[in-house]
This record gives sequence, C-alpha cells and structure tokens, in this order.
Amino acid sequence: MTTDASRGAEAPPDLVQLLTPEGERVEHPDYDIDLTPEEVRSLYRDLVLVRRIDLEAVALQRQGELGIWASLLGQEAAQIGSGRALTDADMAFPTYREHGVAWCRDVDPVKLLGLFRGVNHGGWDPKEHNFHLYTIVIGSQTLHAVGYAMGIQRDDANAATIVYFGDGATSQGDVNESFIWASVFNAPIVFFCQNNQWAISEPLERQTRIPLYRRASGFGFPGIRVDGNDVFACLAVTRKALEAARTGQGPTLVEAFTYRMGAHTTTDDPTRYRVASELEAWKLKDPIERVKAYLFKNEHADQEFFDSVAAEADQLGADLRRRCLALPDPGPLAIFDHVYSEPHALMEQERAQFAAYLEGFQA
Amino acid sequence: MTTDASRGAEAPPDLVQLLTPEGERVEHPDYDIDLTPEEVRSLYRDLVLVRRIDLEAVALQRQGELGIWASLLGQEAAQIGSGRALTDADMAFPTYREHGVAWCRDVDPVKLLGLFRGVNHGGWDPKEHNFHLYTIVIGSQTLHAVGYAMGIQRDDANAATIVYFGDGATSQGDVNESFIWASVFNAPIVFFCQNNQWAISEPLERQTRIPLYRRASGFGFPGIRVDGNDVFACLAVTRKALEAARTGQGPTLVEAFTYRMGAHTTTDDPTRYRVASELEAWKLKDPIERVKAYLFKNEHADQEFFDSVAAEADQLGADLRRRCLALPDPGPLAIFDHVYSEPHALMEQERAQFAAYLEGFQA
Amino acid sequence: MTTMSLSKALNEGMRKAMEDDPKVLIMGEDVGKLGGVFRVTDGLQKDFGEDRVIDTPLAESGIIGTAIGLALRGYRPVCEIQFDGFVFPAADQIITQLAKMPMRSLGAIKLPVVVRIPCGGGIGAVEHHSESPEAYFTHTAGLRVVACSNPADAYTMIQQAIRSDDPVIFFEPKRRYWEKADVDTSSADWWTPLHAARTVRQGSDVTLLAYGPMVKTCLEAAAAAAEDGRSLEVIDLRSLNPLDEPAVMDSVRRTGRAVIVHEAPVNSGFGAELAARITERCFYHLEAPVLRAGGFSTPYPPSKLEEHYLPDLDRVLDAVDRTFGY
Amino acid sequence: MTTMSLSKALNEGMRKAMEDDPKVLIMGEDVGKLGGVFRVTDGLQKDFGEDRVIDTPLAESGIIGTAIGLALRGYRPVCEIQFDGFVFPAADQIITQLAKMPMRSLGAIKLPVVVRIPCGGGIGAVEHHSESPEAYFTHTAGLRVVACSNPADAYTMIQQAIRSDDPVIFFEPKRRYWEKADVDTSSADWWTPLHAARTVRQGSDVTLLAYGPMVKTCLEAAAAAAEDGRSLEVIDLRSLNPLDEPAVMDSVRRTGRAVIVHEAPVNSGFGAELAARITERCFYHLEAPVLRAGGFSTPYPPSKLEEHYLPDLDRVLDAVDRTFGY
Ligand SMILES: Cc1ncc(C[n+]2csc(CCOP(=O)(O)OP(=O)(O)O)c2C)c(N)n1
Ligand SMILES: Cc1ncc(C[n+]2csc(CCOP(=O)(O)OP(=O)(O)O)c2C)c(N)n1
Ligand SMILES: [Mg+2]
Ligand SMILES: [Mg+2]
Repeated sequence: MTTDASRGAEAPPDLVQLLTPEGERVEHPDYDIDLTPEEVRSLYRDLVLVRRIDLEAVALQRQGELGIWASLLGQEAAQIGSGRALTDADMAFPTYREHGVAWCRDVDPVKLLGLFRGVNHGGWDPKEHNFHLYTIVIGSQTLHAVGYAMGIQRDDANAATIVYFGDGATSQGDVNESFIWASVFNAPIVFFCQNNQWAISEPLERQTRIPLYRRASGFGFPGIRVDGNDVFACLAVTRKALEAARTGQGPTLVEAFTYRMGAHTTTDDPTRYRVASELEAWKLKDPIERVKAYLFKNEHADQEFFDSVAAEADQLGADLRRRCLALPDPGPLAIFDHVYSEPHALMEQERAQFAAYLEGFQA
Repeated sequence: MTTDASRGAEAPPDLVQLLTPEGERVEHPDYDIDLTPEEVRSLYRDLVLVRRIDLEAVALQRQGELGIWASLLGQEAAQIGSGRALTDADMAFPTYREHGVAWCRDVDPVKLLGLFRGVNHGGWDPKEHNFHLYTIVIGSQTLHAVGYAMGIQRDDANAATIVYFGDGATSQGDVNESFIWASVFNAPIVFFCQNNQWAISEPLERQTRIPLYRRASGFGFPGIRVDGNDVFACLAVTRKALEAARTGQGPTLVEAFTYRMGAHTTTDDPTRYRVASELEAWKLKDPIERVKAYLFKNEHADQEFFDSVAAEADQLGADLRRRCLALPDPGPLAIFDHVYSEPHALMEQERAQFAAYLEGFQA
Repeated sequence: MTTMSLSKALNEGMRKAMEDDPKVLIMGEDVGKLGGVFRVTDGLQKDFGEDRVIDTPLAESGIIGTAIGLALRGYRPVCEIQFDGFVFPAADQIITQLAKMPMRSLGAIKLPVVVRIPCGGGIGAVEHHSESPEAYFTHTAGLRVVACSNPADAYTMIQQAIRSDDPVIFFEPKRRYWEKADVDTSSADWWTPLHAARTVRQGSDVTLLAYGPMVKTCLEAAAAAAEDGRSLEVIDLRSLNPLDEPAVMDSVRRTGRAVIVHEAPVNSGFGAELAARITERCFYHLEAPVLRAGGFSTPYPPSKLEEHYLPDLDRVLDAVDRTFGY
Repeated sequence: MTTMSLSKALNEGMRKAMEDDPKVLIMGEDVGKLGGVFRVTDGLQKDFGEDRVIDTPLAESGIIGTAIGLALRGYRPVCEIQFDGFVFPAADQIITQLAKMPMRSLGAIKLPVVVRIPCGGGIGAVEHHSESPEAYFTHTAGLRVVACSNPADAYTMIQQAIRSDDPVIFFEPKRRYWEKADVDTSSADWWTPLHAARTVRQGSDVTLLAYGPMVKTCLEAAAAAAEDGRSLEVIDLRSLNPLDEPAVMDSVRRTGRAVIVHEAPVNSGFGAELAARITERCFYHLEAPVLRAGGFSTPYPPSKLEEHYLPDLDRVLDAVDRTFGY
C-alpha cells in the first residue's frame, strides 16, 4: 500500500530545495532567496542553539528533572526556516514540538520547560510573543489558528497566521475542517506540516497514500513540499506563503519533508518499530551540517565563528539547566487558580475547604 | 468567493452525462451503458414511483400524520441510478433522504415513515436489505460504511459498500476521516455525494470553493462528477465505481450534481434564502421528464405504459397512506426496549417503576 | 415593558450586545440569511453584515474551534449549535480546549465564547433533536453552564453570558421559544446576576428545583398542588455551574423536602449532583431523600413516546407525593 | 495461577478472546508493532496479523466510527483510545451512534464494540493524560461502563466485555498497569459477572465505594483505619452502568455510612449519582450524608500538583472522619 517510498534516503522529485545536504546552493524556478552572509550565520546560530536547548532538555528528562520531553532533533531547519519567515505581527500556533519556532518568537526557553516539568500546562503569554501555547490534543490548534486568521481579516491587519502540525495530525477531522474553513473564508493562514515520517510508531502510510502536500488540492488551495532539512528553502517557501496570505490570496499548505531523528518523546523506544538504516540515511541530510558546509565553502564564516556559537550554545545549555532546577513548584492551592476568569462560587468553596484541610495537618 | 457558478442552469463542463434534459442519448469516452428498452422502462417506473412515495409523504406531513419529511424531489435519478447499480451483496448507508435507494433495496416504503411519524427511530432490519438505517447526525455514517467495507475485505467477499451524503456533509470531520481510512486501507467503497446545491439555507460556497468531486484528489483516489438528474449516467458511473471497489481498486468519490427541488424538510421555508429563478432553471432538467422523452422518441414506450405506471403510482400512494395511518403507536413501556441487547438492571428497575406508576392511574 | 416570545427576547438581547460591542460575532449553521432554524438570529445578518453574522461550514467542531481562535484575537463569538444532539462533534473542542485553555495559560487567555444550544424535547421531533446534554458540561470544569426559562431572563441572560469573560454554555428551552411574556428592555439595573437562582414561587412544604423548560412544568405542578393544599416552592436554578447554593439550601432547609426536575436522563444527570450536594449540606433538615423526576435512563425515544418519557405535571406530583412517603 | 501485571493480564485476556473468536479485532493508534504506548497489546499483531490488529490513522472518531461499521459486518472490535483525554474527538460516534444504534434498530443491530481507555492520573504526565472521563459515559444510555482494578479482574473482565453484545466502555487504571498479582487463567467458572460489584474488604463502620485505581487507595485507607479501630468495608464497584445496587445498598444499610472515592472531579461526577441513589434507597439507614472524596472540580492540574489533586489515603480518611461528624 506504500505509494510514497521516499521516506528513506532519496529526496522526492517534487521537493523545493535551495541548499543540498552537501551545502551547495541550488536554484528553483519558483522560489529564491537572497541571504547576506550575516543572515546565514544568524540562521546557523539559531539552528545550533535550538538543537542545544533540545539536547539539554533531553538530558534534564533523563535525570528526572522533566517528566517527558518531545525532541525536535532533525527538525531544526523546518522550524527555524518557517519561524524566521514570520513578522512580529504574524501569529503562530504550535504543537508540543515547536521549540525552534518558540525560539524565533523570543519565548524564553525555560518557559517551555514548565509544562514538561509539570509545574504548569503552559508558561508564557501568547499575546506577548504572538506564539500560542503548546497544544497536545492532535490537530485541535489548526481550527484555533483559522479562527484567529478570520479575526485578522476582520481587523484588516497586515498579518498572517501559521499553524504547525505533524503528518499524523493530517488524519484528524479537525485538521481537515480547518482546511475547509480556511478555504471557504480565504483566511490568511499557512498550514505548516512537519512530515517527520512517523506518528509515534506509525509510518506515513498509515495516514495517507499520496504525498501529504497534495491534500490541499482537494480543498482548493496550493500545497507545496519543501525540503524540511533545508533552512533556506523553508524560509523562502514559508515567506512566500505568508505573503500570499497577507495579501488576500488565502491559505497554503506547506509540507516540510523531514525526519524525527530522536524518539517520539523521551518515553518512546523507536527501536521497536523502525530500522537503523533509515536513521543513518537521514543523518546524511542533517539540517545544520549543510549550513555549516555552505558557510565554510563560501568563506562566510571561520572556525572562530563556529567556536563562538558552540560556546554560546554551551552557555545557553548550562543556563537553561540552572534555571530549570530553579523553577518554583506551584503551591497546592494553585489548583484552583485561573480555572475561571471571573469569581466562581464552587472554586472559592473548594479552595477554602482544601486550605482548611491542609491547615489541619499543620495543627 | 463563489468559484463554482454552475449551480444555476448550465451544466458544468466536467459532468458525466449520458442522457440530456431533452432525452437525447450522448456518448462519453469513459462511461457507457447499454440498456434494453425493458430496463429503461423499469428505471422510469422506479423514478415515478419513488416520486409518488415522496409526494404522498409530503402530503401526510401536511395533514399532521408525519412530524416531518425530507423530500427527495429532484434527486430521484441520483438515487435510482446509484441504487440500481448495487448487487444484493453490496451494502448501502443512507442519510435521511435516500427514499429512492431504499426502494431499490426493497425496503417497504411504509417502514420509512416510522421515523418521520415518531413511532420509532428506524423501522427495518438493515441486514435483511443490506440497507442501513437512516442516519441523522451529518456525516457519521460515512465512517460506519468504511468500517463495513473493511469487514468485506476481511471476509474476502465479492461486495462493495456505498455511502450517501450531501454537499453540506463534506465539511464534517467524520467525512474527511472516512476518506482517509478508505484510502489508507484501500477499502471497497463508493462515496456517493448528492450535491443538491444546498445544506438547508447554505449554498455550496459555504462548504467548498472548488467542485466537490475534486476533494478526492487530496486523498489519493478518483473523484467523478455525474449529472445527478441523469439516471443512465448515475447508473453507469456508480456501477463502474462499485466494480472498481469490488476488484480491489479502492474507493471512488462520486459527486451527483443535482438540485433539491423542494424544501430542506417540510419545516423549512426556502423562499427565505433562494431565488425562484434557480428552481425554474432546474425544472428544465427534471430527471423523470428526460427518460420519458427518451422512451417516447425511441418508441420504447407508449401512452398505455405511462398511464399504467401512473396508475400504479396512485395505487402505491393510496396504499402507503392507508398503511401509514395504520402504523401502531408503541406502548409507553417500549421506551425501555432494545436499549441494551442483554439484561440490564437499571432498565428493568425503571421499567417496573414506570409500569407501576402507569397502573396507579388505572386504579 | 414589551411583550415578546423567548426566541425574540434572545434575538433582541443579541442585537443589543452587538450594538454595544463591535467585537460580538454570531456564528453557526444557517444563522445568517435564514436566521437560524428557530429564527433566533433573524435579521441580524441583514443589519450587522456577513462579517459579524457568519454562516459557517457544516461542522460543529469547526464552529467551536474557530470561535476559540476568534476569541484569542479579541472577538466575542456567540455560537449556535443547531440542535442539542449535534453538540457532540464539538465535544473535544469544548472539553479539552474551550474549558481548559484559560487555565492552561495561567490566566493570560480569556475565552469569552458563548455556545447557544436549543435544548430539550416536547416538540415532536426526530432523533437527536430533543436532547438535554447539560450534565456533560456541568462535569467539565472551566465552563459556566446556564439555562434560561422565560423571555425576560432570556433577554438579560444572553447579554450577561456574552459579557462574561468565561466560556458559557447557554441552554435555550426550544419548546418554550414561542411563549410570550413581558420583557423590560429599558434598563440593566435590576438584572439578577448570571449565577443567581430565582425563587419563582414561594412555598413551604417541598422545594421544586428546575431550570429551562421544566420551570414552567413545575409552576403548573405547584399550582395544581396548591389546590390539594400542598405548598410547593419553585426555584429556577438559571445557573447550573456555578450553582447558587445559598438559594437552594435556604429553601430546602425551610421545606425539608426537595424534588429535582429535569428532562435529561436521571442516571448520572445534573440532578444527581444537586441531590448529592443538598444532602451533604442539609442532611439534618431533610424529611425525605431528595427525589428526582427526570427523563428515563434511555436514549430519547421516538416522539410518539415523549409525553411518557418527559417529566410532566403528574410525574412531578408523583415525586412530591413520594417525598411524603418517608 | 500465574503472577502477572495488570497490563499483561489484559494482554492475555485479549489474546484468549482472539483465539476463541476469529471475529475479535484490535484497533487503535500504535497498537500494532509498538504494542500500544503501555504495551497492553504487545505481540498481538505479530501473532494475529495486521488484519486483526490494526494500526489506525490518527483520529479517534475514525476509530470508533469504523469499529461500528466492522461490528455491523459481524466483527467484534476492541478499540484502544491511547489516553483518557483523547476520547473526546470520538464523543459523537460514541454518544450518538455506538450507544444509540441498537435501540434505533429496534434490536436488529447489536454492537459488540469495546472501547478500552487507560484512565486516571498519578503517573506524572502532561495535560490530557490523566483524566477520568467515566461520568460522560455513565450518563450515556446504551453503554455499559466498567472499570478494572487488579490483574485478576482485568483478565476476566476484558474477555467478558468482548463477549458482551452491548458496547462497553472499559476503563483501565493506568497507574496500576505494572502492579502484579495472581491470575487464574485456567477456568472461567468462578468469574464474577461483568455487572457485579465485589466486596474486597469487609467492615462494619463505613462503606468505601471505589473502582479502578482508587480501590487500592481505599484498601490502604481501610488498613490504616483498622489500626485506629475503625472498620471500613471496601467495595470495588467494577461496573458503573449498570450499578450493582444490591451489593452497594446491602453494605450501606449495614454500615450506615458511605464514602465514595474517585479521581474524577466531584462536581457532576459519577459519585453524585451513586450518592443520590444510595440516599434514595437507604435514607433511613444513613447516619450521615454520603460523602465524596474525589478530584477537585477543576481541570486536571500540572503533575507537580497531582498528589494534592487526587484523593489519597489521608483525603479518604478525612472524609471518613467527616461522616462521623454527623
Ligand atoms: C487527539 C489525540 N490523540 C492521540 C494523541 C497521542 N499522540 C501524541 S503525539 C501522537 C503522534 C503525533 O504524530 P504527528 O502528528 O506526526 O506529530 P509528531 O509527534 O510526529 O511531531 C499521538 C498519537 C494525542 N496527543 N491527541
Ligand atoms: C452533526 C449535525 N449537525 C447539524 C445537523 C442539522 N442538519 C440537518 S440536515 C442539515 C443540512 C445537510 O445538508 P447536506 O449535507 O447538503 O444534505 P441535504 O439535506 O442537502 O441532503 C443540517 C445542518 C445535523 N443533522 N447533524
Ligand atoms: Mg510525525
Ligand atoms: Mg445538500
């Protein structure tokens, strides 16, 4: 039943690529991008730093400091490329894996840890960063994003919305409803699907028998497949799609063809369901190595630069670790906070009773 | 936002048609059908009789004998064409409007009335007719149909499933999930969408901005638009799609392009939302008139035949009316019947208490 | 004071809310040109335009999901679910998103979304058109759940719900849509707070607790009981979450007996919570267990049976009688 | 007798059911090669093939909807919902179709579908992974709702659920998955019927009523109370719908006091029904109102707070103490 055999090493033919795994710039008839060396270095820095944040979080989980962690390893280019395409006025709706996008939206990485450490369910103010809270129920954020985009239309604002979801999510009713809404209302939105080939243990063939980007054609808007490990291409494709959205051309589906290099989450064991050779093949397409190669080859950066980014990453990691451990545990009565925005008798009653109960232990 | 302006008089270009509104046979490169005069007369009879059933039911509702009725007026060809394409072994899943398909499945028309009269929620045994119960929750039957088709696969049976739904239904998450399931499992199913241009008061443009049959392309299986007022074309297209399903070629989406000539249901008032000229334009495409014209022109039937069918229809109508009025009301304790298939203490308790309560009034 | 039907009162209330606040939107299936299958939104699209009164695609999850998004952008969407039985495709968006997102955000997000649900039976409809799904929502923390029972409340409560910064599930008793009463549209001063119950008839022997469509039934029962010399107090709860405990408990402590009346199936219905809570709070005052007169614990039956299924005056009085059997 | 974990007992029970009846299928997300995120279906796909153990697309409505279709074709699907919090996208298919279709068909259709839901908290998980949604289903007529609490029951109950011709919502206490006990896999003779409760500890002062994960908590509370000279009876309800009323009422009539313990929010939770029904049936025997120790009426909190949120030994004993305050 597999009709899309491209999960392995070969790049599928319909892929937008601007930078090869070997670090060569290639041209594409519909997409191009002009980046200064400064800008490329900046992207490189982003990629390295978010990988470092991710690595540190995995380590923190191993050591029992986080309950769980969903690693972005391998998906850095998809996230940084798309995240850097956003303007401040744009709004992003993530899943639980968009740590790279969060970085682009200036969310302090330690704030991402709160939910994985179990001190809260979401630790930042979405309005402050135009970056919504992580959403765990697969696909449900796609409808929020379309609604938000409909709000942008009503405000006549020069902005667009981007919503992230995985290959598995494309099977959810909500995601397909969001395609319908976006298309019918011509909403200013980019659907950014990170096809990392797996939904936990299920390969792409359990969700579709044709390439995912083609789903959009059934709903009457364009779909594009981009090399998700190519930060240039992700940036170029997302930028164009966002601009189309902002200028009244409606939605676009971007399928970022990438790979989940790690486990689904730290509690997952991928050796139960996938072969090592697949991982090896994808290692050759690493999203960071190719930018490094490009910078080197074109003499846009020297060893000193790479060392300084590495040092910055180490610093960031250490800092994140320190601040993670310092995250305060909420007090028991926080259970009742923010359930309602306005006073609510039952909350007050239960809070008071529980406070009295707790005091009973101290007495 | 309207991109499909074909709701009015003109036939859209991508429409499979074998019989024009004027009763001329036309050829189609992919679809053909060879019908004996006998067979055409039989289809004509079906069309006339189901229209008569429908008319009688509308009248019964007007007179307070039914609570509500969903008329198939205008959709006879779509239903008879597709319904007559089924073999006994095939299974059909209807909405609440498939009275014509029910007719093809030998469901006694009076059994359809039970639910509209309020004596039951569904009055026939689906297994007996391979015709499932009417389903009111929009779209939910599409998943049942795919599951059933997956059962056919497991049984290695020479059969297919057909599921009916409307244009409005295509927006439901369930319908899109059913497309995914069918495609991923290559299930033997035909999705038969009767696009009657309206979902209550909402025109097609509220559900899609491209022709509906193209939805299938996003899921990797074929979609075809057929003239839903052309019983030959509906028969030919459905037959081919069913045969593809039976022979392991997976799902097909058929969009039968038709028109709801009546109100959404007897409680609806379409003058609030649609213009009379639209109705007038569609009257010229009547599904029955064109078969009559064809039979006449080709001298396959004479006035005697038409008169006899009309007489049979009158007889059927009168009979249906009589038997509708004779439908027994359920007794109060029927409330507790069939809620569970096996004994259930709470049902027994409530039944006994209610029986005692009712007896209290008699005492 | 103007005399108007309950559906018209809702319509006027929404109109007022839309005039007062340009962020208020109406969304749902057939709410625009048609004005809804019950005409509750009649004329609003004509007057406020298609951007504020949105005929949506036919998908309830989509309605609530996009309403959440609009609320995140600062709008105040009022969603119509066409019939009670069609709220379930939206269950996930309501339960995991609408109800929980404010807490998820530690208060950074407010979701002023109103979900209007015409509810209940008694109109001779087919399956899924007569349900009373309130208990699914009273069990869902983060939602406010209210039900109106008469035109005056309908007019005020819908405006209060729209003004609330919390998500509100708003039940409308569809079989009372056409019943008329006086509505004071001139001032908001005297409005009862949204969370408050109202004693609609005073009495001393038994407290009848109801909401939505059953309030009228209880008033009729109380009138009938009065002829037999029994004094029934009738409380219209109006808000199911939060519950106006003082109003309920004060009454039950006085009467010593309580009967809860709702259309929903008794088993695990909202009446269970009410009965359990009353018993906890008023244990020493109760002369009899709190009894429940409700729908049977079955799916809603075909309409020819609904007169038997639904609690009516006789069933209410039977429960009242039974409380005197203790 | 074999010692095995609760998850293994479920696995063995399903294996047995699949061996006994070729119509039994397993469906869900990751149930195949991975064996489910909790490994409850471990090895089944290897042994029974991909046609009988189906890794489905990622959509819960699709899982239940297609399971209904398979049941209509004569199969007996056992669906896994990966976590409690992800059952809501399937709410419509469960509530309007699975529960109601048999009655809709006047008995012509039977739907032997089992919906397995790992439920409850206490495992330090993120949002939506610790819910106890049973009350949504006990209020839905047409469903049977059961919960297992130990390996022996898990082994038998899953087989009984699969054999039932009615749809069964089957709750599995995920924090007890790894707890081991003896399971008799040799015979089915002694099996308690699926609808029957079981007295897991006898006592005379107070009846503790629990199911699923809280049974163990109650047993621990009873042991602690015994040291203080209080004799607590513990009943494992096992079935929430139907409820084993005789078992419950007999006990409460003897003890005169009852405390209900569940993880779900108290407000409109299943405990409300239980409390209301006990009060109706045992009014004269009650020395105190039936009390409930449950989750607070809030969304499930972040995991650092769950020890406070969930009823534990102390909270149970506190409720027991309070019943003596009356
Ligand atoms: C509605 C729902 N069902 C199930 C889950 C459990 N779950 C969490 S992640 C996941 C797989 C998601 O796959 P994909 O969409 O490809 O995203 P990825 O994790 O690969 O980034 C599943 C099944 C969930 N979170 N929500
Ligand atoms: C889930 C759900 N939502 C809403 C309704 C109310 N409703 C009944 S029919 C209908 C329109 C259906 O339109 P379409 O699918 O085009 O079918 P048609 O009636 O035109 O044949 C609506 C909204 C319903 N039955 N189910
Ligand atoms: Mg994935
Ligand atoms: Mg239609």
